[in-house]
Amino acid sequence: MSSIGLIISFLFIGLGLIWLLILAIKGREVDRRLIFVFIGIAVSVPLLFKISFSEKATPIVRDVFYKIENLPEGSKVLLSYDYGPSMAPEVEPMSNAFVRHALTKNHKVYFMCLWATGQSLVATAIDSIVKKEFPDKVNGIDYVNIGFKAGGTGVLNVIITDFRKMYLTNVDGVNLDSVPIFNGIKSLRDMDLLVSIGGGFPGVKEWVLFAGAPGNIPTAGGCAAVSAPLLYPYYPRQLLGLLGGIKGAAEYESELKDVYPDRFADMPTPGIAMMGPQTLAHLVVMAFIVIGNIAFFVTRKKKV
Amino acid sequence: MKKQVPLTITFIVGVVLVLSVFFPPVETLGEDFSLFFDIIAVFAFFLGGGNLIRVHTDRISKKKKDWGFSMITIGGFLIMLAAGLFKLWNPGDISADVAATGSLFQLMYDWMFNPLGATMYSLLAFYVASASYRAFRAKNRDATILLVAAFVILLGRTPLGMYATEWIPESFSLLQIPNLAIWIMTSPNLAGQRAIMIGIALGVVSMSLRLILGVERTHLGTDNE
Amino acid sequence: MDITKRNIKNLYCVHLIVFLFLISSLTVFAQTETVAEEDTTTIFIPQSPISVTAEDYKYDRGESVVINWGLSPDDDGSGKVTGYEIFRSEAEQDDFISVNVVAPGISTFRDKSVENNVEYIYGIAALNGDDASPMTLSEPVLPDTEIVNWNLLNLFFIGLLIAGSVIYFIAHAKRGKKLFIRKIAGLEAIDEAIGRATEMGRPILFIPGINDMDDVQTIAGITILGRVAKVVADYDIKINMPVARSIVMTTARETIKEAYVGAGRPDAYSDNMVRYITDEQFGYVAAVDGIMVREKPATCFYLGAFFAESLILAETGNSVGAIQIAGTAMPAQLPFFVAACDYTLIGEELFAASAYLSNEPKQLGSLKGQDVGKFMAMAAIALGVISVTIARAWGGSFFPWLDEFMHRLFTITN
Amino acid sequence: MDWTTFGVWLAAVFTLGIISFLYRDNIFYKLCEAIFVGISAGYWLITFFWDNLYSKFYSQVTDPVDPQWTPWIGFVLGALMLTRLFEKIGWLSRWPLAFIIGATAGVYMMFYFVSNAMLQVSATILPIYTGSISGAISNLFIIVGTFCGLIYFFFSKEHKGAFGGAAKIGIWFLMATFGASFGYTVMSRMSLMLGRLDFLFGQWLGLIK
Repeated sequence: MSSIGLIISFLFIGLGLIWLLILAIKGREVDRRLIFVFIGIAVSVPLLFKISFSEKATPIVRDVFYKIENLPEGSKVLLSYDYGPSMAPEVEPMSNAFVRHALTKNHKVYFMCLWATGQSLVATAIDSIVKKEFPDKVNGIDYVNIGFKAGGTGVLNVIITDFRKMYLTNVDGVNLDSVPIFNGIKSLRDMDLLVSIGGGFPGVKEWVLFAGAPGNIPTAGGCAAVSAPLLYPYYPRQLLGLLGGIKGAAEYESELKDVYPDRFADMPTPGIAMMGPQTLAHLVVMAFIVIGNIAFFVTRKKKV
Repeated sequence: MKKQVPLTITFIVGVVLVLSVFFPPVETLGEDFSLFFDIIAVFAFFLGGGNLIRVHTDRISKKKKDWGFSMITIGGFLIMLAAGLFKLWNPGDISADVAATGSLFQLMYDWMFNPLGATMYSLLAFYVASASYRAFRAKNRDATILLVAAFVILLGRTPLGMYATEWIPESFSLLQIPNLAIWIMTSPNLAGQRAIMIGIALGVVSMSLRLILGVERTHLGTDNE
Repeated sequence: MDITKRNIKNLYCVHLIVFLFLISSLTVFAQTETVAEEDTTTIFIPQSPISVTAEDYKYDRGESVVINWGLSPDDDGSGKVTGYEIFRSEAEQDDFISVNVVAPGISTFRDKSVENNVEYIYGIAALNGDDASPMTLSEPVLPDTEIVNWNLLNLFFIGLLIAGSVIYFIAHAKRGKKLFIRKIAGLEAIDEAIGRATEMGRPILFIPGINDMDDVQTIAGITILGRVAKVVADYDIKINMPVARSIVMTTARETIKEAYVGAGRPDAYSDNMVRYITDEQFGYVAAVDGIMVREKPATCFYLGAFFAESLILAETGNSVGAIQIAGTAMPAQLPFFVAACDYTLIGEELFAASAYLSNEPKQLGSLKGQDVGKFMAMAAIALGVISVTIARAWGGSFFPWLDEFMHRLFTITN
Repeated sequence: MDWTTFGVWLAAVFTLGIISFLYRDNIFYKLCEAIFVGISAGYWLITFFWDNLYSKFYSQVTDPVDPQWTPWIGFVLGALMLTRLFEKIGWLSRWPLAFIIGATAGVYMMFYFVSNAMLQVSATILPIYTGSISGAISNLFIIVGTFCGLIYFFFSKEHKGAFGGAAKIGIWFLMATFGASFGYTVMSRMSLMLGRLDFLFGQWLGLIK
């Protein structure tokens, strides 16, 4: 289904663009409505036929991936869900990919959130991914959810010296001292990697400024596309890598599929799926820019 | 004379609000102003809404072109008004939230207002494409820079950028399209944004002073009515 | 039937409550047990902070208090102190509530949750995990309102310098000194654009943005309208101005009317030139798009505050073959106007436009004043960059001091 | 047909009606436009009425415990706005306008000066010596770009000679900024379209799940 759609759409769009190119070279004006038709097709066909393209992780995403990949088994990875439902479509694919990757590498995963709205999203992730896809992982031994505490940067200020000053128990009400995964864990400084997902406040930037940088703890992040340009300046020194928007999520997913082709053969990849129409649309826009320039140079030559 | 009083009001209010920043007891005057403005805006709406009704009833009564659509506009306006003022179909009583779930007001918002607005907004996807086809042409050096910056960023947003420049060795990794795109966003782009923002700030200061000092008075209209 | 159902439900509720009660008493038991267990392990209780001072924060409306303390002697970086807890009580009440917890090594905190003119006492305890030292108490403190915010002295002086230079050049111009102002392409094009509408016999469309009069960009748009309307009145061209805000409607009418009166043809003016559409962003855009394709204006002006609609308007205007002149101080929308319009006034140029078009010496003087402001900004950046670079590279004493000074100069405390 | 299905169909019809404008102006679009203008004007009047007049004025001044008097200032100014309806005293409507202009000028002047000028200047004070070549080059670009960009905005000096050259570089930076922001925004604009198509194909036609 997908491949037929791919062939049809490529054929259609490709031939159409070539036709437009010929028109342009002949110096004819291209009706803007033709451009609209192409964009319409480029966006709707991949949506209907679920066409996607394999992404290639860019360095800034690869740095996050191979950090998690190369940590020794059993390393401690903290995932902070700093977002709410409105940002979820863009960043949830990232957090899901992080969870899958970290648990596959048998890292110990510590869930928390600085946003109150993140609590239910952590719970969903644990129910729908951890419990379903990793049934052998045990709550309290392989992963733990310590939930939400109000205070934003204040929380970070405290847990960088002591978790227990802020969190007496995990979300199930069990004292942290009785949770095996917290044996020997005092503060954020005992973590091997901090990952914050979410681009609002508090978010990746606060994790860098109040936890990662002062504690010298490796920090990575994922955020919505609008906030990415504000975070790039921290890369690569304070922020070891960043997933920006749905594109970043798609790159991570494809890297995951490349490295673990068997394990994640059936993994849902919402990021890659959402990038399908985007990629095609971007290619069409770029093709139009190229055709526009050819048309421009051809007509200019003719005038001379 | 009819201009002197307004100019004095502008001067006094402007100076007071500029200085209020420096005096803690009155530092929230700006917030009070926005409250006043909100109330003034309601009164002004009677003029605007009145104008809307007048324009369309005029069209209907004179049977001008498309007068049928004017009837629809007025009809929509009145139905929405009634739905909101009398809280029609509202599950609660008159003190309930005007946009409570199930109220006619909310249903009209969900079924009509929202899809119309969202679709109008989404037309941008098409216009972005047609604008880039027309505008991004290497006509001169300025336009070429615009074109190249846009093209690099666009390329960086697709897998193509990575596939095409993967071969570039690590020591020149800045030239890989994704890195180049990040660099453009954080360096030249940032510089341009800053220049624009500082310029805007000075423009606003100068414009505000012209208004407060009454050098600029076009908006106050005419003396001789 | 219903009643029995409800009874059964009630019964369930009672069961549930009893059950919960049992469970909770069990947990209490369990907790006391844990505490008992912990008693057997060695507990380290850190020494109290040395001294605590609480002072009214300067300068505010009596809304905050600054607390400083000397670190506990055990807070030596070895981890024996895990933080400090700040407590507060109204004076003579001895009813301490916890305000916040800060990390070890920190010895200051600003409590922003106090009430004006209520006397408080603060207590600080050093923490080690769940255990805490006795509190060290402060003297009573009374948050108070200060008249002048001396923290903003830097803002006051820089502002005075820039506003002063604008005012100076406005005043200077009064004495009739001619000032050079460079050409601004977008403004030079206005006459040409209006002339085109005259030739073609088609209307001019003027959009003052979609914000209300409480946005200075809208005011800038209206002042440019004043100049445009003069030419329009002279040539007797049709001007069409759909607006999204009622106050903008009344102001624009006043402005156009003035232009027609000035041109000596008050009877040619009509209120119908400006009409209100709707406050809704995209509803307004839908209507303006309709007006464009039906009336096919020869010239479109977009001057004011714009959001996502910028490109929708500019592309539709382009499709009907209009000459388009845009201007906005919304940095996010400038790229779209630059791409789709013939001329774009970029940020500051929008605010300079009315002064430029008026050609009055006083107004042009203000532009010169603006330039002085820009020069000062550039000088500050240059000085700052030099000092911070030298301070980083070679150290010394003067440049780090200068760096610190520049940093302070441009930092707004509050 | 239940009400939700009716709502979905209504929304779908409106979606298609607006999209049809891309082809050309037509009766379908005119209908959507007329409805949109009417209901949205009504929507905003209602919102103004309840949020502004009712909550910010009426309930404030009639508060049984602590009645406020300041909202009356807004009320009086608003009432003056309506004098425009009467020819003889219409000039009084300039008073609230003068008030709005003065207050806007005052508030914006300080707001822009702090957030746009002071903060941006201090953010541009960056060290050229950072310990790494790439860091130094990036900072240099930011400083030079901001500098030249500001030179472009100079009004009272002719863009000639070295000054003109700097202004030219300033324009290049501005163009790079515009191109980059444009390119970066394309994706979010496309996702708006995706949202509508998702509604049409998924919720309305049920073609995708």
